[in-house]
Amino acid sequence: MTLAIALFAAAALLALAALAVLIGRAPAASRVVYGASMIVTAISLIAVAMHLLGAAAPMTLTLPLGVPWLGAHFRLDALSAFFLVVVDLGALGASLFALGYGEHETAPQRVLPFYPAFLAGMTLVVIADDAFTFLLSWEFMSLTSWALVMSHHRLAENVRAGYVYLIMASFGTLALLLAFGLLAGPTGLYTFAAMRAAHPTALIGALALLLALIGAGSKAGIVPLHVWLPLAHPAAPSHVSALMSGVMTKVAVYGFVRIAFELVGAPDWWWSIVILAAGGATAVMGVLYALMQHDLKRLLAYHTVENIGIIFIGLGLALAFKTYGLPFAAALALTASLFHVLNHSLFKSLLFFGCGAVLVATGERDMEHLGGLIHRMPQTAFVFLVGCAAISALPPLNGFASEWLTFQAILLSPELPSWGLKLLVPSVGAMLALSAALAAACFVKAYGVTFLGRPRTAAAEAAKETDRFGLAAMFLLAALCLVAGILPGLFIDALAPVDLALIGARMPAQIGQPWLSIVPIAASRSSYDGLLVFVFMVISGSLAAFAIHRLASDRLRRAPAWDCGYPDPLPATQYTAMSFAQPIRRVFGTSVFRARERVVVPAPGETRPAQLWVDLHDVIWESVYAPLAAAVGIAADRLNYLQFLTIRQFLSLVFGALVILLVVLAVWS
Amino acid sequence: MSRIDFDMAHLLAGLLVLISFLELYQDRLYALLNVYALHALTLAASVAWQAMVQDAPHLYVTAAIALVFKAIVIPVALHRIIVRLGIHREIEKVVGVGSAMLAGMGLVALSMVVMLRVTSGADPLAREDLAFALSVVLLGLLMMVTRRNAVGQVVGFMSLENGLVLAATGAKGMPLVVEISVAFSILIAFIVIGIFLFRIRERFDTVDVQVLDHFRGERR
Amino acid sequence: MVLIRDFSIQGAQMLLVLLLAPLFTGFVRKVKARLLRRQGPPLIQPYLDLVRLTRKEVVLADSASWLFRVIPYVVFAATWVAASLIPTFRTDLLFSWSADLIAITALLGSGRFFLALAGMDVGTSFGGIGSSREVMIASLAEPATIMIVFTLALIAGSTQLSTMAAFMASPAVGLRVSLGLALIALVMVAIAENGRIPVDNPATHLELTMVHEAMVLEYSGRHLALMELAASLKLLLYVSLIACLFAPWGIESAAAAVPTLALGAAAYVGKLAVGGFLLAVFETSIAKMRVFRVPEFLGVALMLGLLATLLRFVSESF
Amino acid sequence: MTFDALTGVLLIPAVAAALLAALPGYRLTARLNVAATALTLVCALSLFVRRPQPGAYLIVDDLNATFIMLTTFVGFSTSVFSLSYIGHELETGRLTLPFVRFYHAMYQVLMFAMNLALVANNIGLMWVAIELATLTTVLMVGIYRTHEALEAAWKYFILGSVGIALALFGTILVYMAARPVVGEGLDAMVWTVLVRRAGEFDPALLDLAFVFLLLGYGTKVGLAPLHAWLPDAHAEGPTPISAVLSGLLLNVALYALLRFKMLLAANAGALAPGPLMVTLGLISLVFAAFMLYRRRDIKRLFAYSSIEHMGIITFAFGMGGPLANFAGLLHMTMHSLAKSAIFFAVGHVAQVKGTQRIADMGGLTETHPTLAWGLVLGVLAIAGLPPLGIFMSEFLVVSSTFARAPALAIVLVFGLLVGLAGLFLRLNSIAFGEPRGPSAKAQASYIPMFAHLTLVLAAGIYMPPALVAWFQNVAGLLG
Repeated sequence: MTLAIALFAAAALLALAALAVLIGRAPAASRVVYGASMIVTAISLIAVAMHLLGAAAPMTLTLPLGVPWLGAHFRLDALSAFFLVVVDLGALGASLFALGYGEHETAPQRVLPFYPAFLAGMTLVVIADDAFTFLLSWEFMSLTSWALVMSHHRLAENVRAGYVYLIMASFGTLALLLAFGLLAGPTGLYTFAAMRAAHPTALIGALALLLALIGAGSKAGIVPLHVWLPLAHPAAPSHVSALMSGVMTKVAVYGFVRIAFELVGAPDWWWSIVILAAGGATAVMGVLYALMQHDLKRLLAYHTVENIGIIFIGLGLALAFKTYGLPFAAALALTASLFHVLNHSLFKSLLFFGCGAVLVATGERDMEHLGGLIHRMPQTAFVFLVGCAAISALPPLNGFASEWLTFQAILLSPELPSWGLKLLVPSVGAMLALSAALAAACFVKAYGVTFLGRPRTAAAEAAKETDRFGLAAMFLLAALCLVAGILPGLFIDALAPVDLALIGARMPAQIGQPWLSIVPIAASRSSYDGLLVFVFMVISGSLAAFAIHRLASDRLRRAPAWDCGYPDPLPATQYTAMSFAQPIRRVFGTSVFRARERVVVPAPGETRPAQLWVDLHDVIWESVYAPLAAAVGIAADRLNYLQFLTIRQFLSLVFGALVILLVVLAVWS
Repeated sequence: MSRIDFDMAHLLAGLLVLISFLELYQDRLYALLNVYALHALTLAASVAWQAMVQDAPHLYVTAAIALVFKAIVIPVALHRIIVRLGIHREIEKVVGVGSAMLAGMGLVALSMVVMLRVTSGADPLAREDLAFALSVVLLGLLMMVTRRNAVGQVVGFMSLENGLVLAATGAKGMPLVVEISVAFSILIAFIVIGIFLFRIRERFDTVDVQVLDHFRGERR
Repeated sequence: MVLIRDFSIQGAQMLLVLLLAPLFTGFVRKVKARLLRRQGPPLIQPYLDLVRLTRKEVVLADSASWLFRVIPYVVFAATWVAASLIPTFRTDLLFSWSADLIAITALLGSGRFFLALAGMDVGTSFGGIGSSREVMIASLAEPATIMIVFTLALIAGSTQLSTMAAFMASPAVGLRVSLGLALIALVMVAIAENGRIPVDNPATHLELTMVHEAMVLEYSGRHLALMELAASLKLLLYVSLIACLFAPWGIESAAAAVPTLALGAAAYVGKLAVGGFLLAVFETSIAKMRVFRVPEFLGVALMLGLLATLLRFVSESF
Repeated sequence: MTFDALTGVLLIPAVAAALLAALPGYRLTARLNVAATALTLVCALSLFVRRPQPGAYLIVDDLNATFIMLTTFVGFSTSVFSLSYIGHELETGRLTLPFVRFYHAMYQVLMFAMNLALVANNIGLMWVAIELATLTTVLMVGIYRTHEALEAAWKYFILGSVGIALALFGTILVYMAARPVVGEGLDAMVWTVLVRRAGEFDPALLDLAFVFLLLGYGTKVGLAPLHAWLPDAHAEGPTPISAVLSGLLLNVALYALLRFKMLLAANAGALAPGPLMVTLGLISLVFAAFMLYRRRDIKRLFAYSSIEHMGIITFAFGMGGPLANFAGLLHMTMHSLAKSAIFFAVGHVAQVKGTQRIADMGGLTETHPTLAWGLVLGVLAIAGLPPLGIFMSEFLVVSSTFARAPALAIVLVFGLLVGLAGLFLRLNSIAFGEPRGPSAKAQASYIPMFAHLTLVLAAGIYMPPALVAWFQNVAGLLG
């Protein structure tokens, strides 16, 4: 039933896309499309959430589509249900936000048809149950999002972004295709059911796992396959950026979980090392990249990379625990990372919506041209602050809850017998902590430069608060962030069926715990109660406020800033994003980005200003992708000479081919 | 079939290969044309002989075509063209005569080796004939790729095609031989006329193929 | 009945830290002054400052936003909650399980997050300096803290402070390399986090060197008072953290009777005195370092923490 | 003899050719052209219902019925497209009436030749038919009489003739191989007889024959390094012919190859034809993929993509096995439809922009949305992106190959990726970015293009069981 609803939702969205093609230019189109997709996703969300909470049995369905003798298999089990919830939640929020935001779209006919199709694609991926349907939906998802990235195609950078994106997406799909080819075997057993039943050899499983890591990782944004992400996500309209960053990357995670935990059988332990290392590197590199950005959307995109790293750390741990038969630890790690999946989708969507609001209000994405927005857009500023706090893993919000669980999982790793993991896991833990701290730093920068301080441009000066739909969407997500932060137990229990399905064990039930606190293993070992912490803070804060205002003064006078006696009216004297990042750039950037600062101080008496240049190098791009592109270019140039031969030379090609074949024939026997 | 038939066919086929070498050797257009005429003549003889020994009268038609069309009409026509277009008379080669000859030897050897793999289940006549025919074909191709002038290449193509006809006629009782030889004659006529047409339309000031395709698809 | 008693204990704890914090700050100042052959302010000077500040009116910069006014309360609340969860004279406080050591670290982190935002809010260059340096320091100090927490948690088999303290008090601990490393690292972190010499100097307004003071530069009146109080709470918190982890003697368990509790409280005060004295001595005997030496300083702490953790992972006996 | 569908398939084009050659004017003849192709299509359809007994010269079996179906259909839709295309050419004066008459006649001759090649049960006849098809296309390629067109035609002609010659030699060798077994005369060239007795043939001769046939017909298929004629012929001829070349003639040549592959497959002693085809296929794929990057002429671009896809198809058939063969057939069908659709779009694009230089067109989705999105859709299709049909065939090819020969699959995937990148590098500058070039309204016939694309889309999502059974049966035949 639920599965049918989900399928109907997908079908309805596709129909909506077809409709949007026809009415794309009509003025009311955006309201219709976004409203309809909101309703559809809401319905699907309710149904699927009930399915997940009710821990209902997996349901399957086969349609006579796709590969003829195979049919299109669909399956809704706990894992699919959970990710479908993530998808629908994100889609719901995005559609709600877009009800207002879509009005400002300059080329709606390029967005409206693809938006519902994109949603449908993501929905189908998570319920697909055979390799073909999965890949079809997967690539369809990429394709529609590519079209959305290209929606503002007049900007050369967007076209480039779309180009890189499409290539990386196809690369990932081909990698997955190879993985499935391995698992399906020469006879082509493409259904997941058959793959589950078949137990591939360790080597096959390992290869498939690696290919899945590459394929799903390139879509999720694992370093060094992340290059498309910071290009493509900013290029799309903001509500689509939110979906791509907050939801699509999670669908990629789904793909990886599905393959790694279900289909590849039992791979060797050291593959979890690969995943852990990749996750750790991704987390740290992502946040370091983010710190160097001053384009708000790009910064957020890089933070998606970071969070994907955190998620993959959890998955790697889970896999390690699983292969060593530590089911409860595995359940903890898996829960942590899946919970982070949900959390990240919540606050990342929220933050991208905030970006969209700022973009609409000021037409600016560059933080250096913003500032002081908290005065003009107080509500947006408030929810954006909530998002920042959540993504910076500050209690009592949800980001911290999932990271805390991940730490707890790491603390269980001494039980692992293998030395490699013993040595790796603590370092990964350090990376995790480092990335969390740097993320906080980065969002102090993002929020401080964008919303605080004084406006740096007239556009920022004239900003207006965003529309009610946008605010509704953002407040909804912010509220969810808080709820997930102070009542994590509910979500952990909701994830129990997934653990049972994938690992065969689950975390202890959290609902029964006193004061609604969460206890991963045992009360004596560790526990955390977001609710209580929240209440404490509220009480003590208001207590202090009350006491002071009552007993002491509550007088207040406005005056120019003090600033050690040198207040400067020019907004230019504020700290910019680049200058804010300077200390961290000095500490990390010099090695990671070969960051160099060149200062030109004019001689005394000269009137020209002193100048400071900062050179940053995207090392990964320069060391991996640029050479590749160059190589292809060279090969193309070399081969291109073959277009310009004379007839005689072409004939000699034929002649040569003939002679070679004859020689082959002669020496065959 | 009797010994003499076999030897005769064999001799003519071998002769054809030899003449192919002669063509490869020429460096004046007129001489090349004459040698080609000889080539066609030999072919005609060989075909006629096959017609006799296989008592397949329709092969006489092929022989006649070879004689009239290839040995007389085409060379004369090409002769005319050379005069009309005032093509410089010597043949520009890509590789020297010596190396061309060596390559030719290699090709003949290759065709022999390839054919020797054929079990003698197929009757020896066919086998030997095929070996020669293959050599002729390969030599013709070699000539096409080592000559720069269009005329030279056409001659190469024609001797290649002679090899085909040799093979076809050698294949005892093969149907459609006549049709095929006719079709090929038409093809050759097309080529010759093509060269001629280009001149008449004054598209190319010479039929030197290189000039003909100095514009190769896309300008760089 | 028991619940009420526990409540009262928890409340006592909260009040205790709140009251002790300024005194401790004053004590450290006094000792430093003495070491410098100065008379120094009286011990209760911090209280007087706080009272004076709260009575004064707030002078708010024109460009300050609502956030700027909320932040002092947030920072204070976060720090206070964190401080009140650290066992001082009695383990398993009523709410100790509501946040383990990781959560406490994160609580302090959120305090710092908002503090840094406050620095950015008015839009002055000094605030920016302070915030950017603060987050730079934090970005190294926090991982170091987490590593230390890992080490201790692996030794004690728990991240739960009460349990840890209890375990540390028990003879099962013994002398361990990793413990030593963790202690050194924790002290370094504590110095950095509280902006003491050599990392920062709470007593100056030298724009080139200041970090914490730069962030609160625009604050005045009651807001400043809260900030100061939060700062001293934080200092007290770290000292009592070190105390309860590395010198857990005298911390009584739940069942203890009131007199023993009093004894525990006394022991706690004694520890504070020792800690404050050591801090003062350390500060007077060392010079402030350049800002960009700080990362190296904290890098060492991080490395020590990681090393300690690795040792734990490699073998139980370390 | 009684008139049956088979003779219809051959007779209608022949008669139509004669008529069109005789009739003057444009309107009438163009419509007559359409009518004739439509009739042929009907006859071809009826072949599914009633199928004549194979004779000594003609045959219809599952294999070539598929091809005939495809050929007549694309032939029909292309004639519809050329209706508007040639009209525009007349207006702009690129073509004059006599040439149009010639063009229509040749079009029908080409149809005749291709159908003949497909239904021929006699390898000699098949050879003749393919030669005829080549010659007609040569004439059509040169029809614009521009320097470039003539040069392209000449190149095509020379290379094609050599190919023909090689193919003939191969055919003769097959006869030689068959003669001792089957006996002299016609039987030794009759396809059905050959395939029945192939087991007893002399393997060495068969090997040799296949080498020549592979090169000979491979030239027509456009496999690298025998491809040289293909890009220029596509680029310089009238676009309908480019569509027919890419969509049909290449298939017909491939069909011939397949026939002989079956012959070799039937003989135990002969070397497996698979490896040769696989090698040539991969070479073509990778080579063409790299050639896409430096293309400046839009039609040449897609000509090279045809080479690439022919490479994939040849590879698939070379791999053999039910999955790969099925994929190969599917890929061939989808490619014919998609590529001809693309050429329909490209033809109109080139007409409205007045050029074929990619540099002079841009932002097409802004100026001509319908046309441009059609083109984009087509490119997505041939790039193997879902939910279009080629995705399925590529899925089957790659996945089935990887389990059998990982190394080959890696090369294949590499080629696919490089090709996709090259294709979109060009598409971006055609369809997106700031509009360039004239933006006059296009009087285009969108029906054929979107009809093809719809079919491709449908096949990617749902294939009717009948068709599937059909394909599977054929795949089984191919072994």
